[in-house]
This record gives sequence, C-alpha cells and structure tokens, in this order.
Amino acid sequence: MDFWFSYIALASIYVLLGLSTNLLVGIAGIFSVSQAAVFGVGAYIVAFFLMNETMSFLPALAIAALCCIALNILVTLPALRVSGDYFVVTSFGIQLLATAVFTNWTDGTGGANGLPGIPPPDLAGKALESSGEVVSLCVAGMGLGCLIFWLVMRAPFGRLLRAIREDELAVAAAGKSVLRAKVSAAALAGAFAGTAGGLYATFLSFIDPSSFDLDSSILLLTMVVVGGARTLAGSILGPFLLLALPQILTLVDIPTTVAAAARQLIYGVLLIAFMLFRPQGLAGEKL
Amino acid sequence: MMLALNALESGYGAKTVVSNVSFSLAPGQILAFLGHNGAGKTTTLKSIMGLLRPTAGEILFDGQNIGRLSVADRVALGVRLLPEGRGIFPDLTVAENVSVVAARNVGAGAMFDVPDIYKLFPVLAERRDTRAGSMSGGQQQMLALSLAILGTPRCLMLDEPSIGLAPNLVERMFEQVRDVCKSHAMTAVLVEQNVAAAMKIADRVIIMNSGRIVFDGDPDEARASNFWSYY
Amino acid sequence: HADTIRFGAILPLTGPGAGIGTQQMRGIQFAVEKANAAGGVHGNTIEILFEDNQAKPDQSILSFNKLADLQHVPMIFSAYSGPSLAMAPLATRKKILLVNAGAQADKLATASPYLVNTLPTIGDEIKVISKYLAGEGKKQAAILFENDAAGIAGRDDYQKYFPEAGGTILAQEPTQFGQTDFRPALLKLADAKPEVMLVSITAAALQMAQQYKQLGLNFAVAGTTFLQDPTLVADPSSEGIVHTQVRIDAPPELAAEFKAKFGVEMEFFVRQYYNATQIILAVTDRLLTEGKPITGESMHDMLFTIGKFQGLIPLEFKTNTATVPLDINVMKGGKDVTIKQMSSD
Amino acid sequence: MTAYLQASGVDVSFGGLKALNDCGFTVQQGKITCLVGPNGAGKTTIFNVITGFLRPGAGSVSFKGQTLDGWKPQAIVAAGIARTFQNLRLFVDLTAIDNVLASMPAQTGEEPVAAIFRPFHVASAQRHRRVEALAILNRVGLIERANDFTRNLSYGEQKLLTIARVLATGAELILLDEPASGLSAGALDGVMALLRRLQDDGKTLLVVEHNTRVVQQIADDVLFLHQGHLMAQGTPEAIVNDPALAEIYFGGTI
Amino acid sequence: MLALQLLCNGIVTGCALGIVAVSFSLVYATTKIFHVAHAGVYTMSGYVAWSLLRHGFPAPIAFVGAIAAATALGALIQGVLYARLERRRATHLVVLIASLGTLAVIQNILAAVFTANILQFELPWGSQVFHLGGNVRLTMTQLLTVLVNVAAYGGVMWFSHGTILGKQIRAVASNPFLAEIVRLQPRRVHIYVMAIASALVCLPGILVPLDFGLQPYNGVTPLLTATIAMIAGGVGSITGAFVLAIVITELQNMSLLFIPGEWSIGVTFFIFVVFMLFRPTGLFAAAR
Ligand SMILES: Nc1ncnc2c1ncn2[C@@H]1O[C@H](COP(=O)(O)OP(=O)(O)OP(=O)(O)O)[C@@H](O)[C@H]1O
Ligand SMILES: Nc1ncnc2c1ncn2[C@@H]1O[C@H](COP(=O)(O)OP(=O)(O)OP(=O)(O)O)[C@@H](O)[C@H]1O
Ligand SMILES: [Mg+2]
Ligand SMILES: [Mg+2]
Repeated sequence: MDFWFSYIALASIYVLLGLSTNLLVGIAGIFSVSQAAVFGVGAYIVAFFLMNETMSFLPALAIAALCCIALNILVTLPALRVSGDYFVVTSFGIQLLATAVFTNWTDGTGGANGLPGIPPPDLAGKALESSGEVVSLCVAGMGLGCLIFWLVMRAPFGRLLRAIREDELAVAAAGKSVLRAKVSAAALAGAFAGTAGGLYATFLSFIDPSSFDLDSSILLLTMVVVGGARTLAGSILGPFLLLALPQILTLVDIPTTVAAAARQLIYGVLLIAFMLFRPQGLAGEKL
Repeated sequence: MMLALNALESGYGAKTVVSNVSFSLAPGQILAFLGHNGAGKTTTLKSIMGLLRPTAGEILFDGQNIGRLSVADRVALGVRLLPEGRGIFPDLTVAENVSVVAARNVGAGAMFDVPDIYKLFPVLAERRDTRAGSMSGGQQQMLALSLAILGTPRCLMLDEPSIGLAPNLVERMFEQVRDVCKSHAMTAVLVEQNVAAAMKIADRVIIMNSGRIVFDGDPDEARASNFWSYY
Repeated sequence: HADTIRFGAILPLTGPGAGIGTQQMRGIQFAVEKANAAGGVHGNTIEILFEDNQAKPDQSILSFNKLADLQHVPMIFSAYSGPSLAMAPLATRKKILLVNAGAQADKLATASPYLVNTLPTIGDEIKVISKYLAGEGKKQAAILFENDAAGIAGRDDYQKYFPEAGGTILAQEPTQFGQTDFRPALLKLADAKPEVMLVSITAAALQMAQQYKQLGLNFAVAGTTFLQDPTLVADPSSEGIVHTQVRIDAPPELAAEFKAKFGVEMEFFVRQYYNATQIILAVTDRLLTEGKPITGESMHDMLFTIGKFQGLIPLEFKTNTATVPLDINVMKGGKDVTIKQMSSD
Repeated sequence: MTAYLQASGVDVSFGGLKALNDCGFTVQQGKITCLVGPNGAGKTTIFNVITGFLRPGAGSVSFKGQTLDGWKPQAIVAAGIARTFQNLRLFVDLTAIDNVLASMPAQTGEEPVAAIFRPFHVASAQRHRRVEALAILNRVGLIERANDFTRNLSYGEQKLLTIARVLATGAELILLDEPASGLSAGALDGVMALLRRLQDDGKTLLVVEHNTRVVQQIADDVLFLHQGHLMAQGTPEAIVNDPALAEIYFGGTI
Repeated sequence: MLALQLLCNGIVTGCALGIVAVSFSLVYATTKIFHVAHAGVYTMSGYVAWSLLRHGFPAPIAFVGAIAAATALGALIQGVLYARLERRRATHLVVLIASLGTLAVIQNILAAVFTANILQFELPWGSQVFHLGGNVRLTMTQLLTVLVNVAAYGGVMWFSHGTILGKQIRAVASNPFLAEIVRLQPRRVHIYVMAIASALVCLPGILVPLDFGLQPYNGVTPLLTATIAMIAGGVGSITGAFVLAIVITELQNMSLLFIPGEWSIGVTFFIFVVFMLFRPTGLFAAAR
C-alpha cells in the first residue's frame, strides 16, 4: 500500500503549498508565481543540513522555515510598492532567477543533476524509515498547516487580507497598515512553503530543479483554483485531486501513439469544463 | 404610450425585489419615481433597460414588447439610462468619452450632438483632455449625464442624477430636462432623493415602498397625500 | 498455464521530453508485441504498464509506487537522469529492477545495485571522443551545452576528459532545453576562436547545425550519440560533424517492419528500448526455463548470470552499466560514416 | 489656544490645474463644520490632504497643535481623524458587518501570531466586536442588512454603510464627503440626528455637502471654498444669505 | 564585431516578440484576461502554414490561410469560452486556469497530429544569407521578420489611436458596464479584439518557426517574455510593450558579452525586478 502512502504524503505536502499560494494569491490578492522557488529553497536547505549531518530533521526544518519566511518577505516586498499586475513581473523574475540558481549553483544545489540520497527524516533521534511513519509526518504537517490557516482566516487578520485584496486605499483609510498585513501574510506563506520543501526533500530523498520551476508554480495556482480559491477546503481538495489526475488518466485506454498527447488533452478539456461549470472550484461558494 | 410596464416582477436570483409594478407614460411626460432607500427603484430601471431579466410581467415601448430585446437594441430604440454611480469611462479623456459614445449613438438629426453637450456643460469643454476619472465628483456626474443623453433619447431614465452636483447645476439640469421633454416629446423617468426639485418638473409621481407601488398621482396630489411618511 | 506477466515503464510521455519519451515507448511496445505475436514467453503474454512522469522526479515516485504496490511489477523501464536517480533508492529498497536505456548521467552508474544501464554513461563516450580529437590535433575547444542535467553532465565530462587527453577548453556556453535559437551561444563561442566545438545537447541538433552554417562559422563540430539524428545527417549543414555513436543497428527488415507499423523511422531511442526489452525478455525466458519465480531480485541476479546479450548489438554487463561497442562517426554527404570502431570501456 | 484642526497655505496642483490655492481654515473642536462650494472647488482634494492621501505642494495641516505633514494615512487615523470617500470605496465582496469590523481599531488577532497562539482570546474578543459592530449598524439603520454582501446593497444603503464604517474607527474628528446625497428623506433625518448625537458625544465633524437644507440644519460653522481657496467662513445663515456666494453657488453658471 | 551581430540578432528576435507582446497586451488591456492560450494560437498558426505548404499551396496562400485560421481560433476562444466565463462572473484567476486548459488542448492536439518532434520549414529562400556591413549576416527570414513586425507595430499604433474602434476598445476596458448601456456592445468588441490579436500574433507565429522550426510546446517562452514586456512597458501602452520586448531580448543577448550564459536569463529578469521597484507602473505608463 505504499502507493497510497506516497500519494497521501505527496498530496499533504502540496496542501501545505496550496495553503501558501492561497494565502497570497487567493486571499491577499498578491499574484505570486514564485511560490515554487520558495518551496525549493526550503527543500534545498533541509537537504543540505541532513546530507552534511549538521543537525537533525526538526531543527533543519525550523531553519528552512525561517529562511523561507525571510525570503518570502523579501520576494513579496515589491508587491508592497508594485501593485496588481505589475507584481507579476517581479514575481516571474524571481522565479526565473531562482531556477537559474538551482540549476547552475552546482556546489550548493547539485545543479541540474539534483541531490540524490537525502536521508529520511528523523524524530527524537529515530530515523523514520517506513512509509507509514513518513506519511504520518507529512499528514501531521498538513494538519498543523490547516489548523493554522483556519485560525488565521477566522481571526481579524483574514478579514484584513480580504479587504486589502479589494481596496488598499480604503484599508489605509480604516487606519490599518497595509504593509504590515502583507508582510505577515508573506511570512506565513513562506513558513508553509519552507516546511513543505523540507518534507518534500526528505520524502523523495531526491530533489532537482524541475520540481521548483515556473510550471510548478503554475500547477500550484491551478490546484488552488480548482479546489476553490480563498477556502481552506479548496486548498485541501485541489492538490489531492490534481495529483491523482495524471494517475487516473493513465487508466483511460487510448491507442498508443497519441496516448500521451491525448491524456494531456483530456486534462486541458477537464480544466476548461470544470472552470465553466464550477468557476468557484470544488469547495468554493457561489458568488 | 411611450413606455408601459405591466405587472413587472424582478429581482436577483431567488430574491424578488419588485413586484406588480405597472404604469404607462405618454410621450413628453415626466415621472418622478420616488421611494426610500432599497425600495427597488434601481432594480426597476435595470429591468427596463434589459440589464436584469424580469421574472414576470411585460415591458412595452412604443407599443412594442421589448422584454426580449438585448440592451443594445433597447438603446437603439431610444431607451437610455444614467446609471447610479459609475456613468463614465474613467480611463479615457473627456473628449474621448464623448466621441466614443457619440460614434455609436448620434445619427443625422440627433437631438444631442457633441457641440450641444459642450454648450450644456462648458466645464467639460474646458477639461476636454483631462482623464475623466480624475475630475471632481460633480464634474464626473456632468459627464455621465452627457453620455446618457447623446443621440436621440426617447425615454430617458435618470437614476439619481443630482448626486454630487452643486445646487446651481441641479436646478439648471432639471429645467433642461423639462424643456427637452416638452419640445421633443421625450419621456423621462426621474429617480431622485431631491424630492422637491424633482416634483417641480414632474407631471406625475410614483412612490414605491418595499418593491410595490404605493402611490401614483400628480405632484399636487402627492404633496397633499400622507405618503410623505414613507420618507 | 498461460499467464500475463506485467512489467512497468515510466517515461515522459507529455511535456517537452515527450518526443524522446514516445520513441522509447514505441521501442518497448514493438518488442513486446512481436514477442506476444510469436506466442509470448513460454506461453505467457507480456504486458507493459506505461506511466507518464512528465520527466519530473515526484511524479516518477508516485508512478513507481503505483506500479510496485498496486501492480506488483518486478521490473520497470526508466529514462531521463532526474527521474531515474529519484527512483533508484526505491528500487534498492523494494528490490525492483530498474532498466535505463536512455539517460547517461554519470551518477546513474552507481545510484543503485538495482539500476542497470544498457548504454554507456556520457563520461564513457566523452573519454573516447576526447582522445580521438586530441589525436587529430584539435586541441583548442569550446563547449556548447544544454542547461539541464544531461547537457551539464556532458559539459562536466568534457571539462574533465578533454584536458586529460591534452586539449584546452577555451569557452563554454549554455542553451535552454526546448529552445532552438543557438545563434547567441554560437557567436560567443566563435569569439573564442576554437578549433573544435564540443556539443552536449539532446535536441534540435539540426537547428544548431543550420544556424552554424548561416553564421558562416568554420571550426569543427564534435559530440556524442545525442547528435545522431537522421534529419540532421540528411541535411547539408551537417557535413563534417564528428561524434561518438553507441552502435545499435536495426536490421533493415526490422526497421521496415517498424516503419510499417508506426509510420515513422526506427530511431535511436526506439532501437535502444527495443534492445533493452529484448534483454528483459531473455532474462524472463531463462527464469521460466529454470522454473524460478519472476521477482525483481531474481531478474537482477539472472541478468548478471547471463552477463552477455546478443540483441541488436553485443552487449555485456560487467558492472551495472553495460559495455557496448562505440564508434566514431563522421557525417558526410548525407550519410553517417563510421571511421573507427571502439568499445565503451 | 491652538486650533483643533488647522490648514494653512495648502497648494495642490494637477498638471497646470490649481486644485487648491493657498487654502487655509480652522475647525473648532466639538462643532459641526460644513464645507461647501461649487463642483471642482477642491473640497475632496482638501480631504485627501488632511487624511494623508495627497502630499500638498505647499502648506501644512495640523491637528491639536501637531503637524500632520508627511504622515501616512493609517497614522492619521490612529491620531483620530477618519473619513468617508465620495465614491464610497466599500469592500464590496465582504458583508456589511465585515466592512464595519474591518474598520475597527487595533484588534487582537489582526496579525497571525496572536491569531494562532491565542485563538480563544481572539474568538471572544471578536464576539464583543460583533456586538459593537451590530450596534453601529443599528445606529445607521442597516441592522437588517448586516450579513448581506455589500455589492448587493442599494446605493443609499451603501452610503449609510460608509458612515457606519467611519464610526467604527472611533475617530474623534470625522470627515464626511457628501453623506446626504442619495439618501431618502427618512434615512436623511436619521443621519442628521446621528450627526447631532455624535456631536453630543464629543466628536467633531467636517462635512462636505451640497444639500443646503442639511447644511442649514446641522452646521455650526460653514466654510465656503471656491477655486481652491477659502472664500468665506461664517454661520449657515450668513453664508446662505451672502448674495455674492449665492451667485456662485446657486445662480448662473459655473 | 561579435557585439554587432548579437545586437542584430537581438533586434530580429525582439521585433518578433514585440508583436507577441503587443497582441497579448491588446487582449489584456481590454479584457483583463491573462490569455495564456495566446501561446497556443501562436504555435498553431505556424503549424497551419507548415501543413498548407506541405499540401503544395504557395507560400502567400499558406500564410494567409494561417492568419485566417488563427483569427477564427481567437474569436472562438473569446466567444465560446471567455464570454461564457464572464457571464458566470468567473474571477480572473478562474479565467486564467481555463486559458491554461485551452493552451493544453491546443498544444496536445498539435502534438497528437504532428508529433512532438521539431518540424522544419522547407523554403530554400528563407535561409538565404545576406552579408550586411560589419561582417553581420542575416538570413532572408530574419530580415523579413524585422520588416513585417515593425510594419505590424505601425499598423497597430495607427489603429488604436486613429480609429474609433480603437477608442471603443479602451472604453470597454475602462467600464464594461457603461459600455453595455451606451451600446458599445462589449461582447462584440471583445471578440474583435481577440480576432485582431490572434491575427497579429500569427506574424511572428509563422516567421519565427521559419527560422527555428516548429514544436508544439514552444509558444510558452515567447509568451512569458511578452508578458513581462507588456507589464514593464506599462499595461495598455503599445509602444511600451514593443520596445520593452526588444530591450529584453537585447539585454539577454548583450549580457552574454559580460556574464556566462547560464545566468543571462536570471540576471535579465532580475534587472526587471529592480527596475519595477523604481518605476512600479512600467516605463511607458501614463502618469496618473
Ligand atoms: N445584486 C443584488 N443582489 C441581491 N440583492 C440586491 C442586489 N441589488 C440590490 N439588491 C437589494 O434589492 C433591494 C432594492 O435595491 P435597489 O437598488 O433597487 O434600491 P433603490 O430603490 O434603487 O435604492 P436606493 O435609493 O438606495 O438606490 C435592496 O434591498 C437591495 O439590498
Ligand atoms: N487626480 C487629479 N488629477 C487631475 N485633476 C484633478 C485630480 N483630482 C482632482 N482634480 C481636479 O481638481 C479640482 C478639484 O477637485 P475636487 O475633487 O477637490 O473637487 P470637489 O470640490 O470635491 O468637487 P465636487 O463637489 O464636484 O466633488 C477639480 O477641477 C478636479 O477636476
Ligand atoms: Mg438606487
Ligand atoms: Mg468632491
């Protein structure tokens, strides 16, 4: 049953990323296409510490999360100055720069070859070798992430972010600091992405730049929207569905020569149909 | 009859906001369409314009049932609406606002052509090259009104036209509306909270309360009636 | 007891890697369908379960686990370095034989005892071409490489082995995978005035050669098996390109049969995976003959017990990476002409 | 004695256009001051200057003796000045009550740390805030619309909501940009009574208004702005009965 | 020498990308849709031209056929998909995802029909080399790319400022609700815009593959650069989009003179990150 385990573990990791993306893009309206870059930094940091046996998993994860908080704030800072569409440029730029670093900084990241042989996570000195243990860890991470997300969204902070998405000027006129709220949101999103990165690196035991590229950032967006942007349930359902979809599509029997293209085609058609008939996503409310 | 509503019922989704609204207006007639906030005035106007699909009833314009026509077709017939609040193209200059609307709506012998507009509101001529969205609230409202009347409106529906306008302009604008209605047999529906000003030029007053017509009569009757209590 | 024996294949069937992935899939299909048509292996039908990993490591892991746990396959074909390296630890842990007949990263040689490669690593090829070029007196080189795992591996090997053979590297310049604009890189390399350009790209070699010609460049061009591309060979711009070539020829009848069936030429990766599939079929056959179970472990052991295989080419497993014949070819008058025969060790 | 709110020598120009030209005035604490003038006189612009949304080219604004020059809008709200916008600027995708809640000052749980680590505290604080917010909605007559999405409110209802929102900030000096326009008579009486009550509670109000009936009924003091400059200041009667001003404001053209 | 040749190549690629950016910008400024399926239209036009040539049609007819096909495809996407999504009040994010789906559909239909391999045009005149001064060599295709795309840019400039349809397009973008009630027929305008943009993107869509070959997944990179050019140039500014596309390609090309190629894309875009910080509304945006 390892398959289910690895599916659940991977989906849990993507839920954390979904939360991160949802928080920034869906709720605060900061259109970031560089969440995969932050995710990657988290993954590489944890991989670095574990492979050099500098420290055990949890402290490494904590450091990764902290670095990603700092990084995401830095990355999102332009959004404080550059509003709306204009942030897309900086965000693209950051993502492309990150990909260049992951691919070409061979000493730090293993370059395009990636880093194989990352040790499994350990808790209290015991390595988590079995799939059951690893999946529990990932699910626990996801559970914690969801709880935090839920708490934050029902608190005034959530409302403030939604207000910022609509009208920053009016938020300022209500006496709130837009800057502080955005920095907080970026920090939280960074923590989610960094944690997800650490879990991902130890779960796969191998990372390479292809998991942290622009396509991945876009996949995250798709997950969030298909699940239902701005909702907690959406950030959970989206990753679980979209990760299963390629696997499900391989069950569709198609004549060999065009099978691959046909599957992607079906994927595209499903996306379109889904957006047409359920624009609010799986878990969203009708507007 | 220019405009006739017959047992109109309309709303949003499952929520019915106005029901059983019936009245008919002759050419040249000016209706003051009054009611408290949230009574359903805007909803009624949107239904006439075709922006909302009524759930029941019919809308006749010049004897023709326009209930199934598109918005554009209704505009072409001469049904015009000054919308509440967002009546200009903020990112275009004043001159572009006027010319782009004129290009689609002003034909030969039109009632209002571009020069008429600038005569009506000289300040717009002065600010021709200003981005419309950066003008003051009142200036924007003048422009909005201009866009609504360009061409040949035959039934002009004004949703709170006086908002943001200084008193001098309100009076003048209402007088203009009355003059045009009388000289060109144009019908006007005037949704106003500035009741006194509206009643001064109206031939007829309808008061709406919670989606239903509760008073229909001429201004003198309205002044005399106790329907003022609805305000 | 006519049974179905299932194996897996995890290949990039969509995305930018799909061109090669599809070739690989066809090679496997072709071999299996021929075997089944001939009565199967000891009367057993062979079935291959294909999974699309989009050349991504994480999708590969999912697919691997799916094949291993839900379908219980003992053997999986893989391709591309990243995915193969990602799956290698799982192969070790679950004792599933992973057969790579496409990727050539050097790390693949030692990634897992259960990962076997039916073609030499890129380093093996580059050692050979470096020696050859040095022997020809071409000692000033510039490197053109694709900025991804396969291309960078090649660049690193050039940097290591070309100087060892006595040459000097003057410059290096990357291109992006999937991009076909080579002009800026070519221009910059030309500026270093090399005698030879060492190429490490996996796609669009034709476009590279055409742009090289249009820019009027005149240094020599050399590379590895990656340059083997029928459309390139046929194009006049390829005149004089030298490259190592993992020899894997298809007999004309076989190539014709393939073309009749799929409507395209039997290209390099088709042949590679056809050949690899035949190796697997041979291993399965021996296991069944000896009445042994078909597990990842038994297949692994049997592969090394047999050691030498005679498919499209003679090939021998001394380590996890097969020793195969390796030629040096030069493109001339629309043909790829072998000028020297060697072996990958 | 220092003036409560004082603007002096404020200049603002947009391109060649002088929206404010040496504009100066004072507002007395505890009074309702009305700011009137023809369209384009610069009323909204001076609001933007006072609340920190616009940097004037020259001049300054001070509040309780403290200069506000260079302050950020949120700092100015914190100092006790809040405003409404002529074009509403509501959060139309939030409910009415959320609009009010979003404008309440310094709430626990407005940053993630408290929200995560003190969830119960935050929840109970929110319950109290909701009660307060409902009270505010009640004051402006929107209690029944509390849970409706703002985009679904009628224009008049939205206008009332802007007033509720500015009340929620708890500011002591409240700037209202045309609060009366679009309100029906009943609602208008309610709002005027509300403004009076706010005055009794010790608030100071600066109101832009074109409706002379409203001005006459509520204003203690009237400022008349014309072409970006303060032209006159006085009681409502004095201003309304000044023939020169009447000519600008009521008569002829602009 | 090297610099000059790099500069010329940059201009060629930049002009092609410039029209991709301009056409993308037309759509974005009017509908606020991040029309990534535009990359699909771009790619498809090349394939249509290729197959018409394959079937023996002369080049001009093949090119006109491709333009017609792309125009129809663009109008179809707007009329059938985007208009419907808008009626359902889908958010821009939702439309973006639907557009991604459309892109996947177009790309994979192409991949299924034409395979994922690179297809090369067989037009001998295309690769004819011209020696310009200073030892610069450009092919016929490259020269044509510059001429056609610069002409297209001029055409768009005239169109958007000199014609009433151009103004209508901007009006619809500015207030679609009002556009409806003053009879500007926003839906129809949107379809026109998409048709025009699709016809435009055809030009680089044919000319670029003439030089570099056709690949089904190849439209995305140009679109990415175009997006950045559009935004950095100031949304709504045609000149901004066109010029910035050239600037970006030149930066990428010329940066090779100073830094290793691995870093050129990353560094180029990093320059834009910094640039956006200092000029947050883009280079050519009208001051507000
Ligand atoms: N889009 C909508 N969805 C749901 N309800 C709506 C919507 N728009 C308006 N309403 C409700 O319908 C009722 C009538 O609204 P309408 O806008 O017609 O009022 P009105 O008479 O124009 O009021 P006002 O004078 O304030 O403009 C109000 O109670 C309002 O809350
Ligand atoms: N951002 C801007 N750009 C250019 N001109 C502006 C801008 N904002 C205001 N103006 C101009 O400055 C002048 C004053 O505008 P303001 O909005 O302050 O007027 P107002 O007194 O509020 O008028 P109203 O009663 O019509 O709302 C007007 O002529 C207006 O067109
Ligand atoms: Mg209304
Ligand atoms: Mg104003």
